[in-house]
Amino acid sequence: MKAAQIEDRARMMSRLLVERYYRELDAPEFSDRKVVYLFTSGGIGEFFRTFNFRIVLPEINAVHCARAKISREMIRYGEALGHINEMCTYVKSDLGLMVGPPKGNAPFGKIPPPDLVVINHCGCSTYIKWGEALAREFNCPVQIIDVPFLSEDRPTESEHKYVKGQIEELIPVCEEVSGTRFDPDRLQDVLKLTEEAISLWLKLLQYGKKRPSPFDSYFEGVVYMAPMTIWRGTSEAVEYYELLIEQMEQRLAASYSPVGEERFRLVFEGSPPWPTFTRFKTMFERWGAVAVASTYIRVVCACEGLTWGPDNPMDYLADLAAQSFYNWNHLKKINFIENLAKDYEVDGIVAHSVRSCRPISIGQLDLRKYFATEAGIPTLFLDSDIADPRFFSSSQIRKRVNTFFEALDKRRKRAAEVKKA
Amino acid sequence: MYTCGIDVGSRSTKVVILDEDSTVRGRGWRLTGGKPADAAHEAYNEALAAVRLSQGSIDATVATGYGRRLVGGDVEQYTAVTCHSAGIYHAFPNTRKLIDIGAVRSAAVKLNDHGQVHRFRFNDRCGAGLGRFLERLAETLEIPLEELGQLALFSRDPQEVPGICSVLAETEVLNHITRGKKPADIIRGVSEALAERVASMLRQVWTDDGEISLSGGTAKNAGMVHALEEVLGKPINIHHDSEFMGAIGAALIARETIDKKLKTGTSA
Amino acid sequence: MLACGIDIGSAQTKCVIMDGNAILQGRGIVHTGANQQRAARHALKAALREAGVEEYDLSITLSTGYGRHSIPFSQKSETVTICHARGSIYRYPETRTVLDAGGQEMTAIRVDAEGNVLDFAMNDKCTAGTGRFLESIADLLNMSMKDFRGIKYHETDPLFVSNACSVFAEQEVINYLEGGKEVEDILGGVFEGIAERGASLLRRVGLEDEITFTGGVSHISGVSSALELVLEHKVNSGIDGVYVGALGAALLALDQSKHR
Amino acid sequence: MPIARLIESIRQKVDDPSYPEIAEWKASHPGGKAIGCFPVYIPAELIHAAGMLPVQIAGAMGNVKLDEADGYLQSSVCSVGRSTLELKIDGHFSGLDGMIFPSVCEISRGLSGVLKRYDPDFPVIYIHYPQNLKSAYAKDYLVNELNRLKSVLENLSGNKITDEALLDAFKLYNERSELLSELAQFQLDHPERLSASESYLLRLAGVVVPAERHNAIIEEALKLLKDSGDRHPVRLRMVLTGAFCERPPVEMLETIEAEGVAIIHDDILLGQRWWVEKLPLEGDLISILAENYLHNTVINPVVFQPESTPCNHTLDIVERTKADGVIIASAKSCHPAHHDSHCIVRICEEHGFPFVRLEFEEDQRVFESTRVLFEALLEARERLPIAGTDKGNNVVGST
Repeated sequence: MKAAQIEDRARMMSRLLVERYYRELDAPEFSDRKVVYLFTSGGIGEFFRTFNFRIVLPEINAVHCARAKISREMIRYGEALGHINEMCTYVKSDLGLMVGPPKGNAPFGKIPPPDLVVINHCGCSTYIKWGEALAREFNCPVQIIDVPFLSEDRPTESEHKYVKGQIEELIPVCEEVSGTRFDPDRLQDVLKLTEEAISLWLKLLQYGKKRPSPFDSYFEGVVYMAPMTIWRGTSEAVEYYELLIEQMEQRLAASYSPVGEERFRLVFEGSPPWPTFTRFKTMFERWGAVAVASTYIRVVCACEGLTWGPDNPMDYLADLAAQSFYNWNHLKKINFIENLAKDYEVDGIVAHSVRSCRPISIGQLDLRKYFATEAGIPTLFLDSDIADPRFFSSSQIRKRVNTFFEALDKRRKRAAEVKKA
Repeated sequence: MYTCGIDVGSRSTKVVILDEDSTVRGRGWRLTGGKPADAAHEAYNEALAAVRLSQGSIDATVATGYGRRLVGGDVEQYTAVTCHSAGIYHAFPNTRKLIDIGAVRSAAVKLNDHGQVHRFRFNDRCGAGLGRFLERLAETLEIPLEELGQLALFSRDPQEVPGICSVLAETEVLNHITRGKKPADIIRGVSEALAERVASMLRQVWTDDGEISLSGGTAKNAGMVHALEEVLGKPINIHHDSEFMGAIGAALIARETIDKKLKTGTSA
Repeated sequence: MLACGIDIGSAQTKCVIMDGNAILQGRGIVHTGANQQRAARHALKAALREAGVEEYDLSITLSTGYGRHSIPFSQKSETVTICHARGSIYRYPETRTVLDAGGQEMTAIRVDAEGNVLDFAMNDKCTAGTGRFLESIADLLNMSMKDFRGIKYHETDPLFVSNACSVFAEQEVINYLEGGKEVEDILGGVFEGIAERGASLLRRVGLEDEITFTGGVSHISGVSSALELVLEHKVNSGIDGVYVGALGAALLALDQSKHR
Repeated sequence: MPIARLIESIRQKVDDPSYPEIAEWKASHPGGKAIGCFPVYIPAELIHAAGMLPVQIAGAMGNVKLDEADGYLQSSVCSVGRSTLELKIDGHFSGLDGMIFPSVCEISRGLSGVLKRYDPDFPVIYIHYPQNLKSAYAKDYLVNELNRLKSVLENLSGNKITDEALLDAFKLYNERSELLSELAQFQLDHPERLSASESYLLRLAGVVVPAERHNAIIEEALKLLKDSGDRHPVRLRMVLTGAFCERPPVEMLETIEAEGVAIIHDDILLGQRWWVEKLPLEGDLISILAENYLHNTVINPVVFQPESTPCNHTLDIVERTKADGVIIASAKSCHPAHHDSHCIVRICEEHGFPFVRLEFEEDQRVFESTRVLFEALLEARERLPIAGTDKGNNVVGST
């Protein structure tokens, strides 16, 4: 197939997967299936898929509200419920959509209320309050998978046992709520698909090392990661990532770069400002700046450092539940980003801090200080918010982005002169 | 029977003197300018002169506003929330929801059927200084404060301004000026952002029945009123004397304390 | 050979003209107001008058700041931080760390010997509007920014003024006024608050000798002496701090014309 | 009034951000080490049994400007997070030989990471308490965590934590819990003789001194209170909730009390009153600590206890103390407290309780808006026809 056809098919498939997900949430033929609410960081969707649950991720509702430009209105409803200014804007958007006047009716789909809320507490304590609020509003049972914050680089034996034990304790609860018996073989097949999707996903991320990188691991990465949240453990996800790899090979052959001419290679740390995503993206595109590697796409699915596999399903699930990026400690994050900067030969790092999200922004200033002053990698610090456009001050951010790249450009020209002279 | 209300705001000090059927007889106005006690004294004398009365003939005085404790003399003190509510209720008896945008503090108030405060909410820390921000906006755009409001009504392409805090909004306004945006569009954007912030305060003390009224100096800003009506989806009562509403309310409460004393037999 | 640099700030627009070997010929400064092009033209006229030359004598003009692209008579433009870095070594060649406090933004910059930007950090969203904040405090106290220059920071007993948010700091000043506090002590507290914000920004980029304080706010000696106290470190500052951006723009214009 | 003099002496000591008592304790305990404990709950019994001084980190109470910490933590971080880092950087915490951070929220966790990089050879311990109290696997996990903490403390102090030492510590802290609940009962029964700000200062006295001294202080206070006279006007009796972690400025409570509003029950410094019942003294003490954490913890915003929602818990307190209303006071940017507050607001509305919602911050100097809030609340109540408890008459305010 010609390159253009593959580009269209990949874009069309990612849109279709999202539309089909929301259609099936409300489809009459699935109305007998029960609904479980989960969270993305350390979310083990596959486990609940084997009980034929319909899976809803409140964070994804908030993201799609922002992309559909209705997050301000949803936040207004959330604040009217009493959630005040200071709090996470994902929570306000989602509760505004579900409990506020829209009652789950969003332009991108009708979100069904939960029959069970499972709080996979992995790196974000707001999940607990969010899950409790949803369970209270919709009067349904709430369970928790408590994942200890990784004291070392990998879960210790005692941490692993605790997480694995809690997943096992969920089996009778899921059987009762879903009315489906637990089928270990089906779980193993689903996990094989997950493992395959993860290996393809890791392969996709490696393309960032190429010069020019055919793939923007932040502005495109956050779109490509969608199936890892809602379709993980299905053949659709595997197919999708196979297609994406084919797409990357085509782009490589045509030495295509998502920004036209690649001038600056960057590592992006932190989540994007969803409501002003395009405005934010063009600020970097103008400078031919590409995110050859990023960290946020590692939140929805732990893919590095997994020690177990599908042949020990419960251990593998415990690993997936514990090793999301939100749960990494500060030093592990810094080492990981430093390795990314080296392996992907970058010119700088961009740390985008968001007001609402504590697991992302706490420690980012120290991270910037380390890279800019000690590791000698130019690092730009920006701050706005994930879902509330009122916190995105485009003039402040545009001024900092321009200053960062003008300084980088000058330094590169000077280095070229020194080499010439 | 004359009663007097003194409203010492951080920006300006207003004094009114009411007669027994509560119509405004005399009025005084001064810029507070960092000396609240002097401003109150001068404005009080100005009101007295306007009514050609000596101090002795005022039966009761109530002071309100941030500088109320500095007024001195045997003057009772009440908060701005209570006074603005009493004033607005007197002017528009069907009011159940009151918005008061002051220079530093803004308040949203829900009144019960007797015009008394049932629920109120101040701006949170980030939403302070809305009144002062509009003044600075007028300075930046080199447009007199009174005309700011009308201009917003002619906007065809309002420019988005982050309404979370006035400092942030200011940097964005300067950015719009740089990109050659028309003042009308910028003011409209600012009005919508501030209206959105005030509306979210009001929604937390909301009641569906009754009318909405706007009190305080900003009520004269037609652009703000229009933006608020749009965001709230309901008409808003504006009193021609809204800047003096706090002082009028204070004088009405002074009257209330006299009536209460008469009823309970203890002479003033 | 005459190079001209124009810096359109949120509060003031500055213009500087210098000759081929960077000797200052003329300067102009005007209030920016709502029309930035008009302000740029008036500032240029004032500088031309002081230099005793006409506009056509200028070989190259570089503009920076607000509306830098839309200045009809300038051929080139750069961002403000790049210009401040370049201009900071003009009067103090040993500068390695710069704090630029203008009307809207406060920026800490680390520079090399040629005045190139090595690293920079801008103020947190909440602590924006430094110069603007001082103007509104002056407004509250019925004073002008020029009166602030008379305040000797070391003679004041500074009151506690929050350095987190300028809107909130304003409320504290109003309450001090209501409490009848001395204006000097209030201003001492305000200057200290700004100095602390500057100090925390400078620490983000790392303090390297010599530190130079530039931008309109650096004219207020109270703020620069407060900064020296908070940093426990000598700080270069002076009455021409406000011109550093325009100086940098002119120097960059010279650098670029030398390369051709 | 002797009780007033005692409280005044405590106020002077508490306001000093360099925690002078650490040096005093070290002078009388040569070679002794002091361990900083970030809020809310740290098993001080273990630290005491290792012969060390548990220091409850309580911020700099506004006496220190947070300009160093602003280089590391954004302004949307709560004050206790930023001031703890500030006190470490500018040397006020030089007396501390290590710090323990519990799994309260991402601020505590992030701060432990930043500190580890800032000063690699300063011992920083992060302990993750289980949130799944119902799981059969929680106890083994927590016993393992507590043993990990125990061995770290033993290496740090150079002393073995013997069972006898741990038992003594249990007894000492049981006694303290008893005294603190007696103090809380007095605050509830006689608000006119013991205001919340005074009771709060008496609890603050124990922030830096060993438990024995703290017990003695409270005992003396209780004795002095017996025959103390009325000192505080009481126009309204309210319950305060939401200030469980970062401690509010004392002046904020005093501003509220000056308006005649008595706070008869509060959750300030909740870490000192973590156990509902006293700890049993028989059996393996580490598993007693773990067992009690799972079943004997006070209801609070940072432990997942779904069977008791924050609203019902607040409703029980209001009914038990027969309070007139609720003050929801939470630290600025404290997400756990803010999440609970909207549910408490709803229960107050349903039951017609007046409630006041406000935020506090460590470097807050001006309490004018707090004062106006309560003035307006009381003015409105007095002008309402009959200030009863039916739905129509509750007056509510909030910043």
